[in-house]
Amino acid sequence: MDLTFDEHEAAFRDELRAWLEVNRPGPEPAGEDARWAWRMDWHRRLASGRWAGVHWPVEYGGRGATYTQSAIFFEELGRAGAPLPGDALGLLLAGPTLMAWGSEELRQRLLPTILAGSEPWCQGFSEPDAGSDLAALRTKATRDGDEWVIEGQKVWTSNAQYAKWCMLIARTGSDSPKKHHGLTYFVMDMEQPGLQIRPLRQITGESEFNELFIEGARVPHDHVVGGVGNGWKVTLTTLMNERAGLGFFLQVRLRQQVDALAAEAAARGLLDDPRVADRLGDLHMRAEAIRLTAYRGLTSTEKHGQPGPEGSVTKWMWSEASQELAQLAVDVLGPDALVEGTAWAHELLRSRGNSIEGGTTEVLKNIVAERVLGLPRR
Amino acid sequence: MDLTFDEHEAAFRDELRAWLEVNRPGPEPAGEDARWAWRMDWHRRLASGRWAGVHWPVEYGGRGATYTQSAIFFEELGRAGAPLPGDALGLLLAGPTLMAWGSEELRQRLLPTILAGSEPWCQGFSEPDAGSDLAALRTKATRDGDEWVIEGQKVWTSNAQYAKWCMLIARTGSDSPKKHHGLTYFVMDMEQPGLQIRPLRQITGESEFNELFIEGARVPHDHVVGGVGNGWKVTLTTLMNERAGLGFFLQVRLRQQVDALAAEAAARGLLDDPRVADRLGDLHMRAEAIRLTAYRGLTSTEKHGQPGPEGSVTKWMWSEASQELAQLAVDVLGPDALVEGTAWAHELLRSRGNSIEGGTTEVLKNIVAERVLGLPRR
Amino acid sequence: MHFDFTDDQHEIKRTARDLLASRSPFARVREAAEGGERDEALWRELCELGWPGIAVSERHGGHGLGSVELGVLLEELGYACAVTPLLGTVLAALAIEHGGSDAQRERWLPRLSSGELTGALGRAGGVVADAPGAGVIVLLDDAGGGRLLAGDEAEVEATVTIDPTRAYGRVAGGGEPLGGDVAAARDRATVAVAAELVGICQRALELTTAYVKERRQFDTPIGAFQAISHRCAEMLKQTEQARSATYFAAWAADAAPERLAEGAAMAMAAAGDAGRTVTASAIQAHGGIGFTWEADVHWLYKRAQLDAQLLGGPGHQRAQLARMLAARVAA
Amino acid sequence: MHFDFTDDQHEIKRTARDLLASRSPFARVREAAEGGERDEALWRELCELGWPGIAVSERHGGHGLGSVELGVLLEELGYACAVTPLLGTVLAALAIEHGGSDAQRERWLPRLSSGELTGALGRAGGVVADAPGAGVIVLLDDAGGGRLLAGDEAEVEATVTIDPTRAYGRVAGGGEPLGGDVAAARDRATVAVAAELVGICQRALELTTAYVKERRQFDTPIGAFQAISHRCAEMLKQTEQARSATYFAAWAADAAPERLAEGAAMAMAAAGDAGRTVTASAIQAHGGIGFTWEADVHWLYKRAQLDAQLLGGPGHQRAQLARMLAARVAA
Repeated sequence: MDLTFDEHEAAFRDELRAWLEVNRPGPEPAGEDARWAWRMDWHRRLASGRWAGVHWPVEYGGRGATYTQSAIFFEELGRAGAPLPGDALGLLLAGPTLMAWGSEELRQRLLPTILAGSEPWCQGFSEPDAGSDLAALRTKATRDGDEWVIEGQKVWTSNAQYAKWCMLIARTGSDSPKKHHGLTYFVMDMEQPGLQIRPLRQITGESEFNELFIEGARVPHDHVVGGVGNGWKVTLTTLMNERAGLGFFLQVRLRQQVDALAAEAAARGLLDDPRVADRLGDLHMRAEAIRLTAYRGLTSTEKHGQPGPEGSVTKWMWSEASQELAQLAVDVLGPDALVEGTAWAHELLRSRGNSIEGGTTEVLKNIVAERVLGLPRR
Repeated sequence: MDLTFDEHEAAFRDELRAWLEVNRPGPEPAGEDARWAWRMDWHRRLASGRWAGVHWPVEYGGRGATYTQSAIFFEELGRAGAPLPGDALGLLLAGPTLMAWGSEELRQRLLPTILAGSEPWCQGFSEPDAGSDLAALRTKATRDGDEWVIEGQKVWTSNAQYAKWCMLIARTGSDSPKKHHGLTYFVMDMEQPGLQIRPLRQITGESEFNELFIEGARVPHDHVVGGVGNGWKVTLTTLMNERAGLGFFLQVRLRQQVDALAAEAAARGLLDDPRVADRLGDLHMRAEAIRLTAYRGLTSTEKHGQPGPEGSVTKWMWSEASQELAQLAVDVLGPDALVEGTAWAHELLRSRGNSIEGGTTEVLKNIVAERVLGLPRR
Repeated sequence: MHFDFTDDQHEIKRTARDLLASRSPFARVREAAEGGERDEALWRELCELGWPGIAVSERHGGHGLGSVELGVLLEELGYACAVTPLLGTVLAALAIEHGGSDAQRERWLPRLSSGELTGALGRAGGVVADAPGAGVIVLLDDAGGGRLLAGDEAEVEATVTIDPTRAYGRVAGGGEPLGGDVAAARDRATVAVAAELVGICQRALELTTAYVKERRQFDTPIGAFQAISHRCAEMLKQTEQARSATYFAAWAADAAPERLAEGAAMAMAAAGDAGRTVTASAIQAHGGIGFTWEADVHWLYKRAQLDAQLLGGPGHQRAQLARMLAARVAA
Repeated sequence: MHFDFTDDQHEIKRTARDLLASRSPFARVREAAEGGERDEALWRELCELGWPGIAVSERHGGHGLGSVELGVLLEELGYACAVTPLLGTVLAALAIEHGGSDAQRERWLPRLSSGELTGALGRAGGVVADAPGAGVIVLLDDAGGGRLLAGDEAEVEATVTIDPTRAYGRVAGGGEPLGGDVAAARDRATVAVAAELVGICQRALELTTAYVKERRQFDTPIGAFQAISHRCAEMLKQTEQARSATYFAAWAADAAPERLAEGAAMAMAAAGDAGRTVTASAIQAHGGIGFTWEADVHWLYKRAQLDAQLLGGPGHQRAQLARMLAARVAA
């Protein structure tokens, strides 16, 4: 057991920190389009320093970073208060999926643009009637010569309005909605007629997500990834990559928020209230435990190719802690923390989504019960 | 809305209080047999004052008390620190069931003895493989001339070693264990060969309950209650009576325990600790809310014949509060509250059963979901 | 002992429910909230029906009913999440009726009961519900004092909170002391807010129950999964606990004032927490949909967050309760 | 970064698990606990294997391994709920090794490592684990001091607690001050107790998981109901949280002493709560059976309740953590 970074990890971290010292994303602008431009600028800045796709193999322009280095990358980004690269979906999901399943041609064509941040991605998995249940997907792809014609609807499609490409999963075979087979994974060009994007407004008032209506969109056959009918397996690759590094970024944010609330409470003399101290002490411990648990998962992944039991609980732990922290802020700061435009008011609302997106807590508990504990399914 | 007792209720309460002033059960003795004798003495003392079976109709020797008066009876008993009458099972369960379903002969023969506390009862419903699922009962009754022969096993049978009679439910028809029909309700004499009683030791070290092994026990046909094959309906009558008044007794105990802990905390200067105050303030509110909710249920029962949504949550609320209170006592008093023989140490262990006996919290939640909220069953 | 509404009270409840269902469905709430304006037509109608004066004495132009009847209306207000200045107006009227001087009552109550003026009440230095535009504002301070400001002598800075279904503001200005029993004013106001929270809980529970019966996943209505159905049961339990405590407190305000202080603290301790957790639970049970602006549960969540903080949060109330408990066991 | 045991540590864990599984199954725990005696045969065997001295330096007759290895053994001790004086003995040795003077080390450590003497450690005035019969007892006081009492100068009053799998006692007598870093002694002892709690949680989780796969209700294994399966998932989450914090603290004790104080507080804050709730949850998931003496989960619940209180409960630890957090944000 060694919870210090080894020399390669420390060197990686120090180089990144030094780079982040002189390369700052600048303040986050207001307005959605401006924020997107700012994040894509940041993506390109990272790329210019070879800090986009650090976990990508060297042959594809990455640094071949280990899992731990990749975690360090996200931790440091968070620590520096920098945002994720604009096309994180491309770097974290589309890229690795293409490397695993894409044709040589697709990889040659697309991977460099992902790294460069020139052709951003969105993800077309969820559908209105298939929240956690991919087997219930209904979007349909029909072969038409060298092309596929797509009809259907996707939802929770973040960045759809900015994306050049979409990781799309659609039904190409068996009509039975119970079947996992019969699904195919496509790379769909977003710049075409037959697509309508409608922003989905959240309870925060922002629109991070969209609905995507697909009416006769076309995808060339050579944009199928992993073979027709093999979409379920390909999708699993994407989903397995989903939480890999991101957790470290979110965990650092939580850590910073705990510190921020402690500072605000201290400034108001409220840390002397044992009730406040009790709840903050608890959240302090939980924030640290999430980081430690995430690192245990990393070690396990490095040793066994997959995380142990601990790997499935960090996101759940994080979403709970983030929600309790926001409520504690309201209890500590009173209605001041409910004023629109303040960080805590935003967090109070935004954190309600934390236990829903990326797998609801209910689904995560099912996964723990069935896959980790081996309990029977009904 | 009138949350004061009306003149009949107040008069009832005052008469009872006056009686309890001069009639005390005396201190609870150590040892199981002595405690049973003490509680049966108390039963007979109550009977001598016409305070056993207050909710029974006057024709059967009761006072024909209203629901509210009956609640007052249990509240006052709890408030006086008196135990329940020894044969509470007879008074609360067997008696009302016989009144509703028993033959004239059985009623004539048995009801007076219940009231007098001369022939106590036990309840033979649960079986090892049929915890919350009465449909899975396996104990079998086979007709043999004018008698039934019983084979099977019951569990959680409190007072079996002292009881003269057992409310027994057994399978007389269809072999399918999924069927609610095919069950019959018997009054079984416990003084016969073919019965073996084994005490079931609890985590407290006490044995409030028993296992009952039945091998060829005999029940005359005229001890069938409600007709052969009608046991399911008869049992529901018994179960509906189960929590009626008892809740008020338990609720008063909780109230007294909250006060006791507050006094102990105050004596140690710990009520000034805002964390302790916060948790005690919470439990104070919850203890009151349980009482209020129970009274809302009573009013509803008096008006509509059954309690509203609130009726199904008081036992659940009580078991949670009782467990949290015991844990708070340990947190407040430290290891002192973990010393064997102290009231809090006993409560810490005993209260774990509160969310299991009389319907596990899981089953109560199912009932709320399905019967109150009308949610679908899987 | 009769722990239920009288027939008259049930009738008031039914009428209020029906009226708000037809006048203020969520579509209307949304429209008003998004427009940043209150629902003037609805407010006029409520005034004509005499809602603002329901608990004001008849000699001051009200109906002379009690806190129970007022609670019934506020519960329905919360249930509908209606966008009116009713809450602030009745809170101010309650405070003046029970905590004001004779002169203050005569000056303000008739116009508050008729709705000619709207009112507001809140903590000094805090965010005050319905302060913008109020004709009279009552500010309570933590030391147990209270003062009354005419609208034109109050400086109100409108404050946009996460709850756009109500106008909030911070209030500065001197005013005059409340001439009567300020503690009674505060306690009654607390019970009134708790009543709104009970209605919010009830609506969140009903919306959720209806949704999970319809919404299917894995070929099953999600309400059949215990992860969801037990969540709903928990929501019901918390709602009923808050309801019991709040109804008791409203009854105490009318019939047993010596128990009002404890009742008010219990009501807000229960309803403040229930309001926040039941509505958060509603969002979770709705899944992704619950996180969208289009679903209506967020209005309830947002208002519950504000309500729970307006007059001292659940933590404050529990501390009060512990103090009362300590006094009791010391006696 | 390598957040897992080394191969050697895994091997120690496996060996300890196997040994205790064969020597101290629950039937043996029950026998010893019901007889009110410790398992002498097992204790002799553990002494021969050198368990008491695993973290004692070699110059004092120990194995010279660290807190991580000690934690591994204690985790298995908790997992088995074995009835030996190992905990008290290693806590005393830890305290003397890290908080004692040279003279104290030389006098006591060799006989503690060999098991010739047993030890005990606890809070002054409190209930001290393994105090009856101990040859040396360390008492820590709330002011940050500590003292050491030879068994024959300590007056030990045996105390029967709800946990019959261990001997407890109250200790009076003077003794001499611990000559070294008492805070380090307390922190290491805290981490050691947390390690036992992690093992208790793990066993409770495994017993429960196995039970709910077998036990059927309504024709289905009850582990298929989300009410049960999600409870088990929650148990796992709490166990893993406690494990992460505890392993970190043990590592810090060996390799990063400047982080030990925070680590120890985190470990007990997490493990103290987890130990109590996970074992309570195990009882609940077992239903009626879980409430009986025959089921084994109660041993775990009872020991967890004591462990969580021995050296300052979770609430105390959270208060410490808040103090550290305040210092950090002030810096």
